[in-house]
Amino acid sequence: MADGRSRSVYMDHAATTPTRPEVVEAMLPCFSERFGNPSSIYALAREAQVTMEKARGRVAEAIGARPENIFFTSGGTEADNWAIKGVAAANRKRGDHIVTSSIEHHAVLHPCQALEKQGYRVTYLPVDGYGLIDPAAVEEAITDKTILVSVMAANNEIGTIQPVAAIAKVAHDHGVPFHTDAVQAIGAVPIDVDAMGIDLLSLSAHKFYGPKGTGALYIRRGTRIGTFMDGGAQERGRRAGTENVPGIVGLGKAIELATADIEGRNRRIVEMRDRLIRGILETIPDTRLNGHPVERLANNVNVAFRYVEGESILLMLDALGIAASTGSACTSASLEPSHVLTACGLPHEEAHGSLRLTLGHRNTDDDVDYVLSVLPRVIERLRKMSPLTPG
Amino acid sequence: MADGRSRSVYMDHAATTPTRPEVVEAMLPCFSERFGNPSSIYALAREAQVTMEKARGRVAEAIGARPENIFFTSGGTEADNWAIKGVAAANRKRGDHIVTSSIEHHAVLHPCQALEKQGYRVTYLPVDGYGLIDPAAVEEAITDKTILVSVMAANNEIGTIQPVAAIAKVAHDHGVPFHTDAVQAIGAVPIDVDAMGIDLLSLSAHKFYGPKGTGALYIRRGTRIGTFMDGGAQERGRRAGTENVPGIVGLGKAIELATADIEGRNRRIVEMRDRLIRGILETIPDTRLNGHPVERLANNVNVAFRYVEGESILLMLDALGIAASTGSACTSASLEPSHVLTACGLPHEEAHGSLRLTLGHRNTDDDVDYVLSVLPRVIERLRKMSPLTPG
Amino acid sequence: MTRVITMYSERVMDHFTNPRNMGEIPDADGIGEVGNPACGDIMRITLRIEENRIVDAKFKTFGCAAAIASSSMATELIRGKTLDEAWAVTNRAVAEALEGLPPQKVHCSVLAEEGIHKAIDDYRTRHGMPAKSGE
Amino acid sequence: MTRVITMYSERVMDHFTNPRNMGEIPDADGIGEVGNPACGDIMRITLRIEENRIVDAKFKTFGCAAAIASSSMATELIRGKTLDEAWAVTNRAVAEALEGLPPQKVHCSVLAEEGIHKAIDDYRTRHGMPAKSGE
Ligand SMILES: Cc1ncc(COP(=O)(O)O)c(C=O)c1O
Ligand SMILES: Cc1ncc(COP(=O)(O)O)c(C=O)c1O
Repeated sequence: MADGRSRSVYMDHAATTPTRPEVVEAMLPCFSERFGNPSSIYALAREAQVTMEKARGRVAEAIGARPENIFFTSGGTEADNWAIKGVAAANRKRGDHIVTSSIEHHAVLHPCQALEKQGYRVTYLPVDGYGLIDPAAVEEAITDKTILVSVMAANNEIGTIQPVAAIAKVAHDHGVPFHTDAVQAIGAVPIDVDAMGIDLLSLSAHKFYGPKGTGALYIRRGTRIGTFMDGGAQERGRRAGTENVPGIVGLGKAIELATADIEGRNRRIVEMRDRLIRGILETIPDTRLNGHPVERLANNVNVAFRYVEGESILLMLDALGIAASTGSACTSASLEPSHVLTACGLPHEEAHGSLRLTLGHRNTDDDVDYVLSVLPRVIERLRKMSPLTPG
Repeated sequence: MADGRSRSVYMDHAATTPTRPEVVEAMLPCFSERFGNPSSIYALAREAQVTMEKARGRVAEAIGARPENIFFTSGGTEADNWAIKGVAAANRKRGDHIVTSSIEHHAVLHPCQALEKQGYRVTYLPVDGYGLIDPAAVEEAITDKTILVSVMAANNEIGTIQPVAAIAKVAHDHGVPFHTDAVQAIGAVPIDVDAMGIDLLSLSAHKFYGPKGTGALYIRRGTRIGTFMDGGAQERGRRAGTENVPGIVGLGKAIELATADIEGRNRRIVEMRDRLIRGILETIPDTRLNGHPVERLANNVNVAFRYVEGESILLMLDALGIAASTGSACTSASLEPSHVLTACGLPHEEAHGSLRLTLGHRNTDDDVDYVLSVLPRVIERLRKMSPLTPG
Repeated sequence: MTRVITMYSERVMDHFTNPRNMGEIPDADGIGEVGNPACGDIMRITLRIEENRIVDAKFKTFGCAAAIASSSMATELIRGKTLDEAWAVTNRAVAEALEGLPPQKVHCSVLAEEGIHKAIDDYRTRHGMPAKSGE
Repeated sequence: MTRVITMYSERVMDHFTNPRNMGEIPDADGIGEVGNPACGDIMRITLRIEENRIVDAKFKTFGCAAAIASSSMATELIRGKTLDEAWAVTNRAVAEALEGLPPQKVHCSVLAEEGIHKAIDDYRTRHGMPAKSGE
């Protein structure tokens, strides 16, 4: 197979995105010039604080929140851990039950499992074949011991967008706070924490062209939640640790750019997505689309190819200069088939044979053409090798 | 008082340091070019992974550890939280008692207090007038329920360097693991985890000219410790969350530079420190040095001025272009006098009237002269205002 | 917490760097000392009173910028006022005149109010009047 | 985990991108299929055997790069060998010939060893000999 290294097509934007040059530029002065520790009281520190608060305002604006309810974290994982473990710890006397879904990111599932070991009970709601959670199932799962409902806004593997507002309403009808992991949704789906009834929301800068290692947790005023990181009085005493000022400034800039005119910015991406899906399904037999056909992230393509295994597809595509994924980046080395795809009802071997392509703003129509031109050959080649291929 | 804003002297390096240009340069390509998610398996991600592992090697080398025992975190606070809470959770069945000191950073003290609320018991060892912890007191405090001894390598406020190796030995003699918060020690004191008997060590890049928001926890092989951040399988499954690759690369570069020839690099700083201390004590009456005269960080000056209050000193110095601190940056807004100074036996009003100047590599002899020329006037002016000043 | 303290108003900074009425009136007619070194704030207000009116007021303060600015502003506010008018100067009035104080520094303006009250009461008791604080 | 998987040896990548002996021998003398689609690995080894010697070996594999490379290398290693010699080719030998496998991929080389054993046993039972695996 020809070495395509001269060509380079990045289609794994759900794993991470390149930091935009404007964002890097905004961060740069915070390293060596405006480098003060925001907790100090002299002018240099005040400067750092002011830039940081500006970023907080931008994050707040992007999700319809107030700045004082935004708390910066080291990323989506920390925000999820804080939300889940913090609510659990602060409400232990009130109850011991959490409702979440079976297709959450590990950053939600694993904290839930950690809580189970401490005696909490967790309901992992099933999804339908498209990966959708039924608000009625949330209703059924809630008991008088339920202290949190956590359902992601959009899934990182299959791109399915959940009916967050409806689920939040169910939670609130029972007096239960609602958390959403919006790590994949920011910049893709308009978010308004008030209109949607979100009490806690996790986000992560590197998923929308911001830097890695910075995220935020939105906490609605009055939500009972403990601290996760204890120490200094940063973040109004609720999240200790010297603030990652450059990262926070980058987050602010990135979220401002990502949430301005979401629909307009994504129009081209949706076109490319649909052309990819159509092209793949039309030219490659025994293939099906994973996730929802309509309630789907603008940039997500996820297809199951029968008879072949995902890692092999990835490595062959890599040899051709195409960067893609089989599931969430974190689990791409795992032997287990994706928990999301199996929850959607895929048989194990199809879950093993799934490919995720997630588009970004740097992608071009040429990139789409290129992928569509080489992918059939890759799949054909692997199918020829496979003992499962009929005939 | 003349506005000194034209002059700018940063003497708060214990709060944070400017990121070195070489470090920023090393980080830059990781934002927009080599931006891959290290957990993915294509070439771009492999590149990110290789740079990250190189940084891990540098951190390991700097403290005499093996790379596989270094785990990246979002800073010193996370490393401390992980060490304390992680060991407590993993050893609950073995015991419920922790020994630490009364002068630890809040990033250690507050996790300990959080554990106390969960039923753990914590001994906060006293210090002598110089801020030293007595290894014999550690010995006395240890019971058969003790699961961790945590004593900082060097104090952030008064700069006192603790007899870490002796304390570690006591802990080990009783089969108890030893953690040290070395956030202020890296680059100032040579560290060798094996020679010193350290089982867990926290460090933070922004204290040694690296970026904010990145740190590490060293975990000796075999140490019983739970996870703190649950989610993806990053850091060999022990610390979830997409890695802050630029930050990690910056940490690696910074620690390499900071730990090469520690004594040689600090010689000039020690000279400036001693000139400052001498100058202040000689020209300003009713003044005393806080912390140890010899077992002291190369860059730390901490003096108590009777009759005046610290914040006022800071703001007047700030007006003259001098950035300094009264204690740890995190608590400089607090009404409470510094817990470190009161633990050393200072009366409250002297604790309130203490000034910390911490030197850095950008400081010059001129900076020292300037501080020595304006500080007496500032103190005199405030003393004139003070009802405590005699006569 | 720190969010705000680094954002003293310009007026606070002005009164901190150029405090008005700093010092001590010799043989003052009323003296009020309030606060506690353990908390990091002590204020000493001295008054010159003529015909029930404050003709001069001075302060000495051990404390933070907010404490110094509050003392400075408080003495400004009461100069020329009758004792009743001066008594009515609240901590809020001091804080407002300073264009606001960070929440955790509001106690400095309270201290200033207390200092004035104590100094006036000192004058009153010296002149055989009952202390108003006890009312 | 991921640390290592992205660091396949050059030899693994070579056998993955240019697999040797890929395919299926028609009317093979011995056939071994091992693995399980749920685990993401299935290998099918087919052998042509003449006078107790493997004169041809082919594989078909559904699986990751390590599985494909292991099959490719295993068939290379047993071609031309007697049945006894081929039986003695261990998973370690396969992994070593590939210049090592990441820890979590070692099971792929185990699968290759099993596939060979199963194909030889298939030949043996067809020819009235007892299966060696059962020994
Ligand atoms: C849905 C979802 N939640 C959480 C995370 C974790 O975020 P981070 O990588 O910033 O820790 C990710 C991405 O890895 C994600 O896709
Ligand atoms: C001794 C000590 N420990 C821990 C910390 C916390 O580190 P970080 O600011 O990186 O969270 C600091 C600095 O703030 C410190 O000086």
